[in-house]
Amino acid sequence: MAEAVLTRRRRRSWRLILSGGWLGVVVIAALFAPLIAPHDPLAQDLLLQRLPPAWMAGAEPGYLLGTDGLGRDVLSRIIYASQVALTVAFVAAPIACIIGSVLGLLAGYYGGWVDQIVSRIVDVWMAFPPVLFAILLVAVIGTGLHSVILAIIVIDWIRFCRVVRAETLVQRRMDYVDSAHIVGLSRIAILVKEVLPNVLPAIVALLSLEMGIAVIVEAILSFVNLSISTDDPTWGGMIAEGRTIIHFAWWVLVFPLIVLFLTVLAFGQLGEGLKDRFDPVLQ
Amino acid sequence: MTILRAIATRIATTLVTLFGVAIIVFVVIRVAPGNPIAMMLPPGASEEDIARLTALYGLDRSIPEQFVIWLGGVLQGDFGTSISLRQNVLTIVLGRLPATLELSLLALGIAIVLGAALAFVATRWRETPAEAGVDVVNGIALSVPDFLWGLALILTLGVAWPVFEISGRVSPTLDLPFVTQFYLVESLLRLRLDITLNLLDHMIMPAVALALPLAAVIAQLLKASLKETIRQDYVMLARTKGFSESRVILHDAMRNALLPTLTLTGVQLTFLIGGTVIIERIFSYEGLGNLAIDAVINRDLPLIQGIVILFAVLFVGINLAIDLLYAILNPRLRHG
Amino acid sequence: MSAPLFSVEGLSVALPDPNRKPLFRPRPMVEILHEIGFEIAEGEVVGVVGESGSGKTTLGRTLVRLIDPTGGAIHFAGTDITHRDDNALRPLRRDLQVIFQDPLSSLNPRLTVGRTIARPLLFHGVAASASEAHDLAAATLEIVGLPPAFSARYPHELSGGQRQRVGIARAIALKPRFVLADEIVSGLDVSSQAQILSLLERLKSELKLTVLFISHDLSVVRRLCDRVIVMRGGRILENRPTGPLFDHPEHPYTAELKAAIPLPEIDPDWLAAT
Amino acid sequence: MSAPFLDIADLSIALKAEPNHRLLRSVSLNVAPGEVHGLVGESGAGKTMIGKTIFDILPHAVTVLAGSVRLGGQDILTMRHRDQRQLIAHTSALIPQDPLTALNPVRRIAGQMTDRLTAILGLSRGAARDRALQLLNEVHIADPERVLASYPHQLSGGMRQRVLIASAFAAEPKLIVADEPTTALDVTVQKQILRLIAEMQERHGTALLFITHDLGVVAKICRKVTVLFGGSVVEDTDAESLFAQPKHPYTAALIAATPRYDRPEDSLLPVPAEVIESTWQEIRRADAAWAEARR
Repeated sequence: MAEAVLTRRRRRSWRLILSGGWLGVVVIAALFAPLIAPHDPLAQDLLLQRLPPAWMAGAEPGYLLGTDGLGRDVLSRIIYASQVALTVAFVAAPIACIIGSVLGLLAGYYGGWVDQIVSRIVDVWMAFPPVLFAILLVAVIGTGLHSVILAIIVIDWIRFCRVVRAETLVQRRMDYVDSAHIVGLSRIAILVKEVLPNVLPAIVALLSLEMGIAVIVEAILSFVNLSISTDDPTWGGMIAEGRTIIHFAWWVLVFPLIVLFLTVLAFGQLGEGLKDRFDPVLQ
Repeated sequence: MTILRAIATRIATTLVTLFGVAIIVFVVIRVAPGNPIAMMLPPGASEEDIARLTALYGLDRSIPEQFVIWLGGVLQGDFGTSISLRQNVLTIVLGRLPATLELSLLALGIAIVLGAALAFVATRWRETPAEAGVDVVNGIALSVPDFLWGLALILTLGVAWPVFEISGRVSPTLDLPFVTQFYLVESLLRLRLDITLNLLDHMIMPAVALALPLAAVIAQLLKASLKETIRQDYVMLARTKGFSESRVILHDAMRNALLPTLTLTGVQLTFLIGGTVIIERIFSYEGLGNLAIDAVINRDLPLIQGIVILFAVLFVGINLAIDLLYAILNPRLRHG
Repeated sequence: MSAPLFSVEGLSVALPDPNRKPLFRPRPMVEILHEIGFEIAEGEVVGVVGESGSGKTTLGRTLVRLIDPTGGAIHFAGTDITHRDDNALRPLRRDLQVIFQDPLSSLNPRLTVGRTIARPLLFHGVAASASEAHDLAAATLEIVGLPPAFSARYPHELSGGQRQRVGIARAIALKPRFVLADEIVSGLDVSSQAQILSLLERLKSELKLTVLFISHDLSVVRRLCDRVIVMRGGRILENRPTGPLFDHPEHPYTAELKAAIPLPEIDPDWLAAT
Repeated sequence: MSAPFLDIADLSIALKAEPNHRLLRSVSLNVAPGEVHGLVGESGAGKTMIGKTIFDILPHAVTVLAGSVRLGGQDILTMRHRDQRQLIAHTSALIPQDPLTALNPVRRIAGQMTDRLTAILGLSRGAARDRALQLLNEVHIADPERVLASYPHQLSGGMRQRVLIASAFAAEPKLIVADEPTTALDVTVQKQILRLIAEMQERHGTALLFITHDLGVVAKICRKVTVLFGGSVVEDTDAESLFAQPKHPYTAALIAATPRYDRPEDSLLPVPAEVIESTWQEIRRADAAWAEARR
C-alpha cells in the first residue's frame, strides 16, 4: 500500500514540476520579451515572406521558426504574444473566480431564496453558448484587451459558481458544520472558517484550469479577429493567419499552436497537482 | 396530478430562463455603438435612406418598445428579417440547424462510445498500467479544449497526412438530390452511400474535435462512478456467485454507474453544442455556429437574436430531457 | 429537589421525508416526534433507547436546537429556548455541547485536533489568548486519555477510538452543563467501546456532567445511565430509573427489546423463544 | 464426524508491496457439513479477509503467500480460473453484511435471485423462478410474487435480508459464509434473522461459517468458534468451553468487554493493555519462526 501511495505521489510531483516548469518559461518569456526576442515582432519585410524554420531548405539562419505572410519573425511574435495570453490568464480568471466562488458559497450554504436567485441567473447563463456569448460581447463593447478580459469574466464566473455551490452543498451536510454550530459560531463564521478551507482545493484546481481556458478564449477571439488590435501579436491571431496559408507555410500555424497547447495543458495539470497537494488526507 | 403539476412548474422555470436570455441578448446588442443600417448600405447613402431603413427595421424606437414588438412577433413565430441576408430569420436559422445537429449528434455518439470504452478498460484492468494510461489520456483530453483539437487534427490528418477533408460540409461538386437539410440522415435513407461517405469525410474531424473533451469527461465520471460501484456489496455478492469480472462490471455495475454520469453529461452536451460555434468556423462547416459568427461580425441584430434564442431553446430542452430520462431510468424515483 | 436542567413539553418535530422525492418538488414533511415530554435533572445521565426510526436522534438534535421544533416547548436552565434564533442562543451554546456519532464527519478534516478543541475556547472567552487555549486543549486531551502531542495531528491520522476521544474532549473542554452523546460508541469495536464508556463514567463523576446518552444498545445504557427513556415511532413508551426498568419492564416493547439481546452465554432455548 | 467441507490450512496473506508484513498469519480453519462455525474478532483482525479468500475475491493489492483453501477437497488457490469460478458457484454462497447495500438498487429482486441459477447452473427461466418462489416461502415471505417483482428500495431491511438468505440457499450450496449478517439490523429483527438462518441451515444441512464481532451472537448460534486477533488464530474450540473456560487471555478479555444488561458491573471491561501486548508478543515470535522457516 505504502509503495502504491509513493508511486502515485511521485507521478503527482512530476506533474507539478513539468507543468510548473513550462509555465515558468512562458512567464519569463512574457516578462523579458524585449530582451529575448531576436526581432521586432511588428517589423514586416516583404522580401522575407514565408521563410521556413531554420533547419529546412531555403531558410534564413536568423529566423529560427521562420516568418509569416508579411515577413515577420514567428518566434518573436510567439514570445511577445505570451504577454497578452498571461495578462488575460492572471487578470480575468482570478476576478471570475472571486465573483463565482462568493456567489457559489453563499448559494450553497444559505440555500433558500439566495440559492433560488443565484441558480436562476446560472440557468440563464447556461443557456448561452459561452464562446458565442464572448464573441457577441466583444463585438458590442469593442475590441481591445479590456473588452477581452471583461468578456471572459462575464462568461467564466458561472463555472466557479456551479462547482463551488455543489461542493459547498456537500460540505454543509457534514457533522463538523453542526458541531461548529453547537460551538455557537455565526453562520458567516462557519462558512469562512470551517467550510471554505474544505472547498478551497476545488477552487484552486479550477482557477488553474480556468486560467488555461481564459488563454483559449482570448485565442478564439483573436482567431475570429475580435481580440486586441490586428497588428499586435496574439497566439490566436497567428493561428488564424496560419489557417489561411496552411498549405504554403504550415509553420505559421504549428508553432503558436504547440505553445498554446502546452500552456493550456500545463494550467490544467498544475490545477490537478495542486488539488492533491492541498489534500491533508493524501499528505 | 402532482406529476403533471411538477412538470408544469419545471416548464415554467424553463420559460423564465428563456425570457431572461431574450432580455439579455436584446439589451446587449442594442447598447452597441454604431448603426447597423449604415453598415449595410453602400458608402455615400443619403441620411434620408438610412433613416427610412432604420424606421423599417424598427430601430428608431426605444429599447423596451423594440423588445415588446420583437417578443410579440416571436410568440407568433416571426423572428423578423435578417439585415444582411434579407431573408426571414426563422427560415435561415432552421435551414442551418440540421447541419449543426448532425455534427453534434455524431460527436456525442463518438464521445459516449469512446468514454465508456475507456472507463471500462480502466475499471476491468484497474491498478495496472492500462488504468494509468487511461488516466494520462484523460488528463490531456480534459484540459485541452475542442478548439485546439480541431486545429491539431487539421494539421495532422488534414495537411501532413491528408486523410480527411478539412473544410465544408460536403464536396461542392456532388449533386445533392435532397429535400431536407439533414443530409447525413437522408443520404442513409436514400441509400446514397457515396454521399454518406463524402459527408463523413468532412464531418469526422470536427466531430472528433468536439467529442474528445466530452469523451474524457464521460470516461472520468463513469470511471469514478464504476470504482465506487464495484466496491458495493451487491457487486461483491455477484462475484461470489461465480460470474466473470467483465460480466460483473457490465451487468451488475454499469447501469448503476451510468445514472450519476447521465445527469452530469446533460450540461456537458450543451458545452459540446456550444463548441460547434468555433469548430464550424475552423472547418468552414456550413452550420448554425458559423452563421452566428458571421451575424455578429455583420451586426445583423435580428439574426443574432434568432440564433441565440434557438441555442437557448436547445440547451434548456436538453437539460429538461436529461432530467426526465434520469427519472425514467431510476426505479427509486419511478416508484417513489 | 431543584428545578430540572432541561424540561421538554409536548415537543413535536416534522422533517422532510427522506424516502420520498417527487420530481422537481420539495419533499413532503413527516412528523418524527409526537408530543414528547420529559425532564432531565442537573447531574443526571439519561439514556434514550430505541430502534431505527424511533426518533431518538431527532430528539437529541432538537434539544440542542440543530433542528427547529414544530410544536411544544423546550426549557434549558429556566430559559425558553424553543424558538430562540442563533444570536440569542449563542451565550447558551457553551453549556449545550454534543458528541457526535461519526467523529470522522464531525471533526473538520482540515483542522488539527488542537485547533478543533481550542477554537471554541477562544470563541467563548474561556481562554484569553491563543497560547492559553492551546494549553487548555492539551490538558483536555490528557483528561480524555490522549497524549498532549496529539494536538498537532489531523483527524485522519487517528484511529476510530482516538477520534471519538477528541470528540469528547471538544465537548467537555468548555465545561458545559449539558452534553448530548449521540450513538457515540456504535461505530467502535468491543474493546474501544469499553474504554470510551469507562472514560465517560469517570468524566461523569469527576465533572458532574449532565448527559443525554442516545443508543440502540440496552446493555450499554444500563451500565452508564441513571434513568432510561424507551422510544418507538416518535413516542416515549417508558421513562424510569434504570434498575427498575430493566428488572421489571412495564411496557411489553421494553421486555421484547431486552429479550432480543443475545447475551454471551450458551442458551439453547434463546433462539426459539419469542 | 464427516470430513470438513471447508478446509483452510496455514493460510498466509500479505500486501504485495509488503510481503514481510502478514495480514493473515498461518490461519487454519475447517467447517464440516451441517456445522455452524463462528469466526470472531475485532475490526482489522482479518475475519472479512478470510471470507474473501474463500471466494477468491481478495483486492488486487493483496497476495496469498502460502497455504491452501479447500472446498470439498479441491484447493481453489491452485485451480484453473474457470474451473474455480464453476466450483465456487456450485458449492458456496455468501450472506452479506448490509441488506441495504447488498442488493442492486436498479435491478428487480427476481433477476438478482435467479441469475446464478440461469447463467451458471443452466436452469430455465421458469425453473429458476419456481425455485426462487419456493425459497421465499421457506424464509416466510408471505407474498413472494410481489417481492420478486419489486426493486430493493420497496422492501424493508429485514425483508431484504430474508431475500438475501433465500438467494444464498438457491443453488443448494455445501457451504454458506455469513459475513456479519445481522450487524446492520435492529435487535428485534436480528433475532428473527438469526432464527431464520439457523432454521435454513438445519433444513439444508449446510456448512455455515458465521463471521461476527459479537460474542453474544456467537453464543446463540455457533457450535464451534475460532477467535482471531491480528490476523492469527488465538483460540479454536467448541462454543461451550469457549464461554465456560476461555483458554487464551485475549478471549477471556473479549468476553469481559462484551456488554450485558444483566451484569452491568462486570461486563464492558476494557481489554487490559498487558493482554494486548502479550498477545502481540506471541504473534511476533510466531512471525520470526515463520520467517526463519521460509528462508
